[in-house]
Parts: sequence; C-alpha cells; structure tokens
Amino acid sequence: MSANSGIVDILKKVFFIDLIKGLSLTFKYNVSKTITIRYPDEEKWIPYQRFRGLHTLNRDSQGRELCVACELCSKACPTKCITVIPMEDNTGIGITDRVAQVYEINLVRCMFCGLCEDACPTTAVRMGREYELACFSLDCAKADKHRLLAPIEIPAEFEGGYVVKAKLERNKEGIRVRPDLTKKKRWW
Amino acid sequence: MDINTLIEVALITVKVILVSSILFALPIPLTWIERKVAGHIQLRLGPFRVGWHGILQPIADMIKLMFKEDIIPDKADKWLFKLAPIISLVPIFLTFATVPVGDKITVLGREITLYISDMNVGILYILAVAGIGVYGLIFGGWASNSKYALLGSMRSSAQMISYELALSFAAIGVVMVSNSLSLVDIVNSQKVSTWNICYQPLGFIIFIIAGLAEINRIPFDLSEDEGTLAAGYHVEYSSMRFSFFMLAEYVAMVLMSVLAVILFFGGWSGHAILPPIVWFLIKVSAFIYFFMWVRFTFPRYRYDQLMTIGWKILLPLSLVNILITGLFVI
Amino acid sequence: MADEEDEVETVFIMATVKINGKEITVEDGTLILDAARQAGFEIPTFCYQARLSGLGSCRMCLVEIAGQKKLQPSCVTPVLHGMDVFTENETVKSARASMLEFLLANHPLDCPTCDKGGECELQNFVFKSGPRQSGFSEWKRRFHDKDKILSPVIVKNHNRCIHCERCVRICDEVVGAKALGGIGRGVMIQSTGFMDDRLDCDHCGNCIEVCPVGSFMSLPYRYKARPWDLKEVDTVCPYCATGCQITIGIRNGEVVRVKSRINTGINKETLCARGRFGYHFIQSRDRITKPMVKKDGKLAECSWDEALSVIKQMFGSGRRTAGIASARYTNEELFVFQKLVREVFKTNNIDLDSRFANKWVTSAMIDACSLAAGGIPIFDALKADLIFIIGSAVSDENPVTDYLIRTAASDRRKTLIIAHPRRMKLDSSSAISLRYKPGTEGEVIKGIADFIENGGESTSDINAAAARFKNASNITMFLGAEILRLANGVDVLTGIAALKALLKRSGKNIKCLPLFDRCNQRGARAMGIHPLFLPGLKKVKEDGMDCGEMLDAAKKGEIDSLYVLGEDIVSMHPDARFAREALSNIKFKVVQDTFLTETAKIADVILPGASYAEKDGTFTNQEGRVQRLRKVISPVGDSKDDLDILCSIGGFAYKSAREVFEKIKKEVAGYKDISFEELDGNGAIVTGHGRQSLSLKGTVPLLSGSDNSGQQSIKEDKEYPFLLITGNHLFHSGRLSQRADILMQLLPEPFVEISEDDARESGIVDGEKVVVKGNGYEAAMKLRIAKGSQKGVAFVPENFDSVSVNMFYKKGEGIPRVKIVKLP
Amino acid sequence: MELIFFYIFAIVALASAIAVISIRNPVHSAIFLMVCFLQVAALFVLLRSPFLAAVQIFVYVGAVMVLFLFAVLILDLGRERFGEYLHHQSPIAIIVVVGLIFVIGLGLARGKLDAPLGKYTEAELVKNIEVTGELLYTKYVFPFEVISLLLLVAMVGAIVLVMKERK
Repeated sequence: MSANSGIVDILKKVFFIDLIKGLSLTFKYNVSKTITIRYPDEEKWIPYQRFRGLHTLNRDSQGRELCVACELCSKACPTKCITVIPMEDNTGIGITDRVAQVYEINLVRCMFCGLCEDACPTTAVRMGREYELACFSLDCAKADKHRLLAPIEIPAEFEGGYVVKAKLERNKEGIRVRPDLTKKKRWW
Repeated sequence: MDINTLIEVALITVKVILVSSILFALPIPLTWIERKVAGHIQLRLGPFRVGWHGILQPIADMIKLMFKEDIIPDKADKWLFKLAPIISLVPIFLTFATVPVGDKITVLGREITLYISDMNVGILYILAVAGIGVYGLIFGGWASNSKYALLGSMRSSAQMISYELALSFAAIGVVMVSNSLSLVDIVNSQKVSTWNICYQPLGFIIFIIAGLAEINRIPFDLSEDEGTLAAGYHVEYSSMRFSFFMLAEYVAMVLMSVLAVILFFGGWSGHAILPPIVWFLIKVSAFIYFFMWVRFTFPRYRYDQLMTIGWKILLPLSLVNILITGLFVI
Repeated sequence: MADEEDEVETVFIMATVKINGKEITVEDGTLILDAARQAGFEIPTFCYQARLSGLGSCRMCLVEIAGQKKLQPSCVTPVLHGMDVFTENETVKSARASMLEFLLANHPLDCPTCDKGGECELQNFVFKSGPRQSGFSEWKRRFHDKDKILSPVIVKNHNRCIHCERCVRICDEVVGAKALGGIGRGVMIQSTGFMDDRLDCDHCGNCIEVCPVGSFMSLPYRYKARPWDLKEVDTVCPYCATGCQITIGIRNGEVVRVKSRINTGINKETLCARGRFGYHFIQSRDRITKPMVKKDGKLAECSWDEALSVIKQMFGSGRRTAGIASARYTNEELFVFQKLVREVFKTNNIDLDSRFANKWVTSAMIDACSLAAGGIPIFDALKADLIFIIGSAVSDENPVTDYLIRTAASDRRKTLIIAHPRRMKLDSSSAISLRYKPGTEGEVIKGIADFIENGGESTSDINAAAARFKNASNITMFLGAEILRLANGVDVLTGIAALKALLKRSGKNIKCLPLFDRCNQRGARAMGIHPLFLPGLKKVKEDGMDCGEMLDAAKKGEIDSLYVLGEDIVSMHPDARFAREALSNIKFKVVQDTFLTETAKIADVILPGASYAEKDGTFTNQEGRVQRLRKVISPVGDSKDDLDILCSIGGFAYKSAREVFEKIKKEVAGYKDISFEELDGNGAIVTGHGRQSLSLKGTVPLLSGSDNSGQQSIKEDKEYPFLLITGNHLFHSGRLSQRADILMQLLPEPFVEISEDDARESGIVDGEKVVVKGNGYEAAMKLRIAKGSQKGVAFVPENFDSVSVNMFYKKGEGIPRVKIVKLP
Repeated sequence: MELIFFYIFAIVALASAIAVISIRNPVHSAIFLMVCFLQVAALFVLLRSPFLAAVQIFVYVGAVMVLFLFAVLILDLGRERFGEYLHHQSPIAIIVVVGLIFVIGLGLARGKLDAPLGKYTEAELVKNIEVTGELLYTKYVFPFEVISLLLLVAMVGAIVLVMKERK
C-alpha cells in the first residue's frame, strides 16, 4: 500500500493534481454568485430580532412610556454608560408617576452587551436593530431619551435575518440607509 | 537619407510611442481586473463604488497616488532612491522593443511590421534586459536604508537570479525546436507545425513557474511578503515612485504572458475567423487571467522552499528538458 | 462641673445566657435581641427600634428557646439566667422565610419606582433570608393607586406598609407630635394621620427615616436618585447647637438629601425638619459666588486678588478696628478669625453677635454653665431625676434635644420642669410648666431658691417646682439662650449660680447645660471669640468691646474698619435702625458670607464664603461635644473655603482644617486630647480648660437696676399690652433657613403667637390676619393661638426678612412692647 | 552616424569606468560598472554582434553584477575601506599605469593594434549566432573546452570550500 501510495503521490506531484484542484475550486468561486451585500448602495442586512443594536425605549399599548427610571439598567451596565435621572410626572406620560427626566446612553462607551435589557423590570429598554451609528459629530454618540423613544424603522415583529433592498440617503445630518422591507431575500 | 528611411524612422518612433503609452496605460485596467478577479474568487464583488462596477477605481487610485506626499527617508541614499523606480521600469519597457504582436500588415500599400524590431537574438535580448530590472529592486531596497526594504530586495534579487536560469533554459528548449532566437521566427515556426506546448510541455511548466517567480507574483512574491517584511523593497516608497514599481510589476506580468504565448502558444496564429492580433490578445489575456487566478489561489512559499524549487528541481528539470529536446532535434 | 460630682453607682444584676452555644453575660432584663447582637449574632427585625417601646409585631426576630415549644419574639422577650437561645437554626430560618412570605403577600413589588429601593430593609432581608418562591396567588391589598402627599415633605404609600409601626411610635414617643396613628384593623391598618391629615406634624421626617420600606418617603428627595447613585458624607447639622450627625447625599454634585443614621450621633435616627429638609440653601441660586467691592457707591463683582488687595490696603489696625463673627462657623475658622483680629488687626474688639447679649452676660453664662470646666454628655445629664429647663422654647429652638429630653422624661422616676412663657410641645412630658412674664426669670429662680432655703406652702407652681427640687438628688438644669438676651441677664445668671450653690450645699448633684441656638456657640467662645477671653477662655489683658459697644463706638465714629464673618448684624441686632446707622458710620466694612444679607448690602467688600457642606472642620455643640464637619461638595461658583480666605488675609500658612486643629489643641486646653481624624459619629467631649470658675463677679455689675438697660419695659402698659419675645421657629433658624426652599414651604411667613386668653379678650381667632405694632414699626401677619401660653406675651419668629422683628426693639430698652390689632 | 554613437558610447564607457574606481561608495561604483558594461554591450551592437551584446548584458549585467552587489550589500563595506588597501601600492600602481599607457600609445602609433576583419560579410554577421557557434565548436573547441574545464574546477573548488566551512 505504501509503495502504491508513493507512486500515486509522485503522480499527483507530476501532474500537479493538488494545484489543479485548488485552481478549479477558485475558478468555481470566480464564476459563482458573490455573497457580498451591496451595502449601503442597494442592499441592507436586517438582523434577527435577537440582535443587539441601538437601544429603544418602548411604550405600552396606550403610548405611555414604559420606563420608570428605576436606574436598574444603569446599575447593571458594566461600562456605566447609561445615565438616568428620574423625575415625578403626573401628566400620565409614563406608566407610573416616576418617569425619566434624563435617559442618556453614551454610545461610545456602550458595548451592546444587553445587560440593561435584562435588568429592565418593565421591558422598557430593548436592544433594537439599528446599527448605523456612525455620524459626523460626537453629538450623536449620546443617545438621549428623545432619540431612544423615537419610533424605529424596523418594526419589532419583522422577523429579520434578511437582506432587503435599500436606498442610500445623504443629507445634512449624515448618511442613512433606508430599507425597503417588502423586498427581502435570504442572505445565502 | 531618402524618404523611405525617414518614414521608417517615423514609423518606429510612432510604434515606440504607441507601445510605451499602451504599456503605461495597461496597468489601469489591469489593476481593476485584478481586484475584480480577486473579489470574485473570494466570493466578493471587488471595487464597486467608483463608476460602473468600480471601473473608475484605478483612476481614483491613480489620482490619489499622484497627490500623495513623496516621502524620501532621511537616511536614504537620495540619488539611488530616486533612480531605483526608473531602473526597474525602463528595462521592462525596453523588452517590448522586440515583442511582436503580429506579423506584417499592409496599410496604404506599405508593409508595417507589428513589432518594433525583429532581432535575431530577440529572446536572449528580452531575458537579458528584463534581468536588469532586478537592479531597481536592489537599489530601491538598499537606498531606502530600511531593514525591511533591504531584506525584501535581497530576497527578490536572489530569487530572480535563481529563476532566471531556469527560465532561460526553458526558453532554450523552444529555441532549439524553432531553430531561432527571433520571436517572429519562433511564432512562424509554430505556424508550420503545431504549438510548442506540444513539444515542450515540461519546458512550458518550468517556464511558467520560473516566470511567476521572475515577476515576483504569488506564490513566489517573497520580496513583498506582507506578513514578514511589511511590504518588501518598496516599503519606504510613496506617491509616484511607488506607482512606478507597481507599473513595472504589471508590465512584467504582461511581458511574461506575451512570452508564454509567443514561445508556447503560437503567438498570433489561430483560426482565420479572427484576425491574428485578436488571437494574440485573447491568448495574452488568458495568461494574465491565469496569473491572477494563481495569485488568489495559492499561498506563498517559504524562502527555503523557493530556493529548493529553483535550484534543485527547476534547474535540473530544465537541463533534462534541453537534453531531451536535443536528442529529439538531432 | 463634671468633676464636682460623684458618679452614681448603679449595681446591675447580671444574667448569663447561651446564644447559639456561645455564652454571654448581660444585664438582667436585656432583650434577647440585644443580647444576641452583643454576642455577634444579627437577628433581622422590622419593628424593633432601640429607643422605642417594644411591639413585637413583625415576627421577624423569632428565636428558638430551648424548652419552649413555640418560637419567641426576641425583641420583646428579656433574657433569663441560663436561657439557651438559637437564632440561626433551621426552624428559625424557615420561620423567617415564612414571615417574609407573609409580608410579601401584600407588599407591592414596585421596587423600581420606590425611593427606598436599594436601601430597603425588606428587600435586604428577602434577599438574605427570604423565600425564593411564593405560594400566594391572591390579589394584593391595595389602598390607592397614587401616592398620597401628606405634607410638603412627606409622601405616603399605604400599599407598601408592613405594619411595623415604627413611624407611629417614633412620632408619639420621641418626637411627641402624635401626628400618626393606625387607622383600620388587621392587615388593613394604615399608619397615617386622621383622615390622612397631619395637623400636628412636625415635618421632621423621622417616620421616613425609620420606615423599613418605602411607605413613608421624602417629597424633596422623591425620584431624585437611587441610593447607589449617592455619594454620602457624614457631617454635622448647622442649624442649632444640639449637634446632630447628618449624612448628606449628593448626586452629580447636587445635594439631594440629608438623612440621619441609625445609632449614629446623639440624635441617633432622628432629625428635625430643618436638619432634614433645610439643605436647599447650600446650592441656592442666591448664593454669592464672586467677591464684590464697592465702587462709586455700588457693589461690583471683582476678582479675588482685587478684593484681597483692597482689604489689605484699606483695613486698619489697632483699637479702631473690630471683628464680629457668627457662631455658625467652625472652630478652625473662628480660631483663625480671632487670630486675624487679634494678631493682624491688633485689637480685642471681637465678638459673636449673640444678638442681645453684652459681654458681661455672655461671660456670666459661661460661668453659670461652667463651660470652662469641660463638656457634659447629654446622656449623662439626662440621667438626673430632675430636669429643669429655663429660658428656652426647647421644642422650637433645639428640637432634637427636645426628643432626647422627652425620651428621658418618659421614665416615671424622672421629673421634668419647664419654665418658659410660651407653651411648647415638651410641656406634655413635664410635671410642672412654669409660666412667667419675660424678664422675670430672675424672680422664678429667686422663688425656687427662697422656697428651698426657707420652705413654705407649696401653693404656687414655683413652690411646687421648688419642692421637687428639694426631693431630687440629681438635678440637671438647661439654660436657654433667651436668658442671654435679657437686659437683666447677669442678674438671672447670678441667681442661677446662687441656686446651684444652694442645691450643692444640700448635697445634690447639679449639672448645668446651655441650650444654644447657634451650632458652634460654645466652640466660638472656647476659640476666643469674646472681647474678654482668649482661646481657652483665658482672660485678655485689655478688655475689648462687645458687639453692642462696637456699634455704639461706630455711631460715635470711633471704629474705622469692621470685619464681619457671616453675621447679619442689621437683621439680628436689637434695634435694626441703630445697627444700620452705626454700621454706615464705619468707613470700611468687610463681610464674608454666603448670601447677600442686609449687612452685606452695606459692606465695602463682600467675600463669598462656603456653606457647611463645603468645608472641613469641627463644631462644638452645647454639651461640649466636638464633631467633624466633612466637605461634601466644592464651594459653589468662585466662592472659597472660609479658612482659605481668612488665612490669605491674615497671611497664615494653614493648609487645612486639620492643621488649624493641631494648633487649637496646643492653645485650647480642653481640646488637647481630641484627635481630628478619629472624630466619628459620636464626636469627643472637650475636657476642662484648666479652671472651673472665671470669677468675674468683681467686675460685673451685679444687681438689676444698676444695669443701664433698666426694667421699665416690664411695667404694665395699657396701649401696648403684649411683651414681645422672639426666637427661632421649629422650621427655621436665624435668617439662614429662609434660603432653604422646603423650609419656606413649611412656614412661608411669620406669625404672631398669643395665648388663648388674650385672643379671647381681643376677639381674634386663630389664623386671622393681624397687625403687630410697636416702636414705630408695624407688620401684618397671621395670628396663632397657643393654648397655655403666658398671658400678655406675644411671640414672633425672627427668621424672616419680610418681617424684621428687631425693628420692634429699641436700643437699651430691653423687651419691647407691642400691640396687636385686627386687620379691618 | 555610427561614429557619433561610437564616441558617445565610448566616452560614457570611459567616464563610467573612471567613476567606478574613483567613487568611494561601493554601490555607486557598482552602478557605474553596470553602466560601463552596458556601453560595452552597445559597442558590440555597433560591431554587428547583437549576440555578444545580449550575452554581455545577460551575463555581466544580469548575473555577475548582481552577485557583486549582493556581496557588497551583505558585507556592508565601509566607504573608506578601499582607500586603506591602496596605501603602499600607489607608487607602484602609478608606475604600472604610466607604463601601460606608454605601451598602448606606442602600439597605436605604430598601427600594430589594427585588428583584421574576419572573412564574414555584413549579412552573415547579422546572423552571428550561427557563426559564433560554428567557430566555437570547430576552430576554438580546444580553448573552449579548456575554459569550461577551468570553470568547472573553479565551481567544484568553490563548492568544496563552502562544504568545508559548513563542517
């Protein structure tokens, strides 16, 4: 067997079998479809629901803020990037009379671990699927309550895990890639 | 001097300008193609944002290179440092003086050769002049006064000397078969019989491998081994001087493809449905693609492996090839 | 006078018990819980509070006693000799877990929105020993959806109540307000005032402090922070001379709450309204934040360098200079201040503006209370079987001292006698409340002394009190600061000294404690802020002028430069007009203060100082207890630590309060054994300054009548029927507290308080708007009726800029007379 | 025309040859030596010997000089080293050089250095590869073999030397 395999080896070397195998594989790749997502020009990846992107502050079905400013998220935060300052409010914008006066996440320090989400007793804090967080000035490195409460583009029900058609938009604030959730395809 | 001589001189001048400008312009599409090929082989798309499918990317790169700061290291040998890119570029351009892209064609009743000069020592000349290009690398590395650059240049020069032998011997096989050193004659001889690849398969393989090494491409690009040498001999270069080195490398790749086509694949000969020059271009393009394909398929050899292959395998094999060819020819 | 007394020998019967196998010997009658704590075993409890009566309602402290089938509540079960107690075995643990499960059956799990979350005793116990699962699935008890705001400072959430009744008991037994009670039965008990009203509430917030859960919450602190956000620093309350330990919590540099700590300081877990809620002045917007210099008749902000150079240039030296300090500054600052005045300005004209007192009265007070003889811990003083208070509405002036006295007086073996014209809360604990007309304190003392010496029928109140004096063997006298303000204060104090001597002759132990209204009044005197005394109460060679004399001299143009450290002379000195006039006569006045007071407004240079939360140092309270102030925040704006300011003016090289304290230790004998670093919650009592009596009698004008003020104001006056007494209100202290927003919510405007009889006679009802007239000044305010106050006496709190009560005073006339007219 | 080129090449060759020995920097010297070789190659072309020209470039410029440079680069010779070796030899060298110039000048004056043209025509010379090959393997076979043998010996010697060092 050893002699046999020796001959086979030599033959393999002589006829560059391995090299040809390699070359044929790469050639196959060359002509096959690419897996590149043409982000941000034409396509955008919509992550799964479990994705941990920019936080959102949620509201209940009546539109009241779920956040009760208990600061458990800021306590749980390993990077101490969440600042919560509670206040009293009787106008009913929150589910209790305790609402956040300041809710600010320092995105530069945030490592998107999701512990805030786990700590939240009212499911007010959720990690969303927004991941385009780059911008032209450091202002946007801080996500304030207003920004976190703003309605998100991708509805929570949307399953995710798709590549969708998207449009690149440039304006003064920065660049946004607006997805078109109706035209979706699996990534692979 | 009569009018004919003047026209000849004028024609040669035109051809020289044409060839040089083509050679200067060639790397522009080639880099784009190379990056595209790289992308697709790696299941990517390659450049995509500048122009249609990124076609203007090389232009953008070129503009960038032009406007980059030209940095000369403080302790560098300034004279040699400036000279080195030119030394690497000029010889490779000179080789194209004798490269034929086709036989004669007749325009306005005048025969025009599709080459600048048909030397009777053509192949020898090409190999000799191309060998000078190594000085660019050596000087570039040495003049930079940088250890990475010096190591890169040492490697590449040693590599080029080692593989030049095998390359030349592989070519000698063809010369023996064709009975001429002139490239035009070699092509013409293949028109009569079949392509030399059929007579010289071993020679072809040696030629291609040694050629890859000669033009410093993967898997033999040890001179610019990013992993160990940062970038090799041109690590200290920037701006246009850097692009000269790049230019030289691309032209060398074209030269190697052209040589392979001429020596082993019958040059411009082909079926009559297409004009000879198109056949020639198709073949050369195929080889260029092959070189790119190889680049993105194989990993780099270790330096000792490189030397082993060069001296212990390719050189003896090429000698064997000459021996066998000699026996057949006689 | 501590060394004049023999320690009372008490023989305790001891009992030896085994707790978890560990033998411990404790006093017989000790509760098992206390014994276990002494042995080092922690027993969880909600309802137990050391100074409160035992209740045993929460059942958390159940322990197993060998030989008894049922578990016993350790917080109400005293030890018996030979007892074998188990506090950590499985039965006890499971009982605890079940108790917590029961408590959680009705306790809402709204911890995220509860202010107590994070420092909640229930939370902690549940985490430590609670069940991890509950078997209850029924609805939770729910009284209301929204929290109830009971007062400007207290918020109540009945749903969270676990019926430990600590709040009810502390309100009843310690504070004496009796504002809280349990309404409803069983699990539906709500601890609240009647109809959720808190008519008698002192707003002291002690219910908040003792509440183990978030049932009582502080409104100013509501939703401001969570406990873990806070940086907490222990320091001392600056409002009165009781010297309560407080803990200031700051968040992001903002003071958000003041609290007391269980078993810390003499106040333990209690505080009064101003201590707990009076912190808003620290970061008030009205604070002076930049030095100011008068240019062209107007105050203009300037740099520190400029202000200091102006002072160096303009401030004279010698007899024509003077310095007046406030007793709200730390010992260190006052020490450096007297150094500045004596060494740099080269004058002995230095005094506190004790508002009404001349230097003879203040030194007589020092003598009468034996301040030079070292401090007497108040708990020692309260062990006496007779406690006599004169000259202080202690419930208003020193509320926490009031709590301490009330707790002590609840012992039936003790007698409490209060002598004051006004009714006060503590009267309910007293055996005898002597009413007298202001200015006749001397007669009260004389009456008591006469009865003791000569005997007689115990018909009158005074005689009844004197009879109690006779029967008592240990007597503690509390002398209020009001005596200092009397024109005949020296007489009264001499009388008290005589009474003391008399009692001592009859073999009784006498202790005498002052009740001061400024936090560091005692310390200030010891630091030499007195025209007659150097630090350590050493007599000066050449007497200086006291505050009144300085103003007299100023009026005559004999004072050129005056340095005022944090005192508002114009607002506080009797006869505001005179004070203003006199000060205007002084060429160069420097005021170092935190607010733009009336005095500061007429100053030539104003230096912004620091509030008590912004500096290090020590206060000496009325007992002689030295306590540490700690820096909580940096001085606001451009203001500076007062010590730094004084040092840079005087060119002293002290870098910190600690260094000054080291110097004080060398110069003031009573402080020599105190270590600045080791001052903890309990402080340290000063020792004697090396002499017991100042023996100034030879120089003091002794008898009434010889005093230049005279007694004419005591005479009846038909047109102006009321004698006006002024002082601090429960919610206010000096003019500082009106800068604290919350205190201003509690009492936003002054009132006039008269007795029920007077009100009936003049036909004015409670709450009616009246005008108080006198000395050419009149002010409108609300009327309050105090049942049981002395007839013909009116009281107006002195804490408001809106009604400047010192306008009623006339220089040299003693207690003013006013009339009260119903507003048409 | 040819003469013009000849003079250009000759002058450049001489100048670069002088530069080779006069420049202190060994690498720069090597460059000038390379230039010199290239000029010589060009002169071969003028002499209708493209083969020799190509071989000149191939062997001397492409291989020998690279090895030269290799050594220079590896050894990192100091710039002043060359000077030191010449200390005691300069008088002798000057005498030798002067003698050589004298001898060459004498030869030129007498016309003794006039090399005869071969029997080959211009057309044949263009195909000089065949001519060269033929001559090498016929007329000059013995010297050729001798040189081959010498080179072989040199090679073997070099290898032996290296092998020894390894042990």
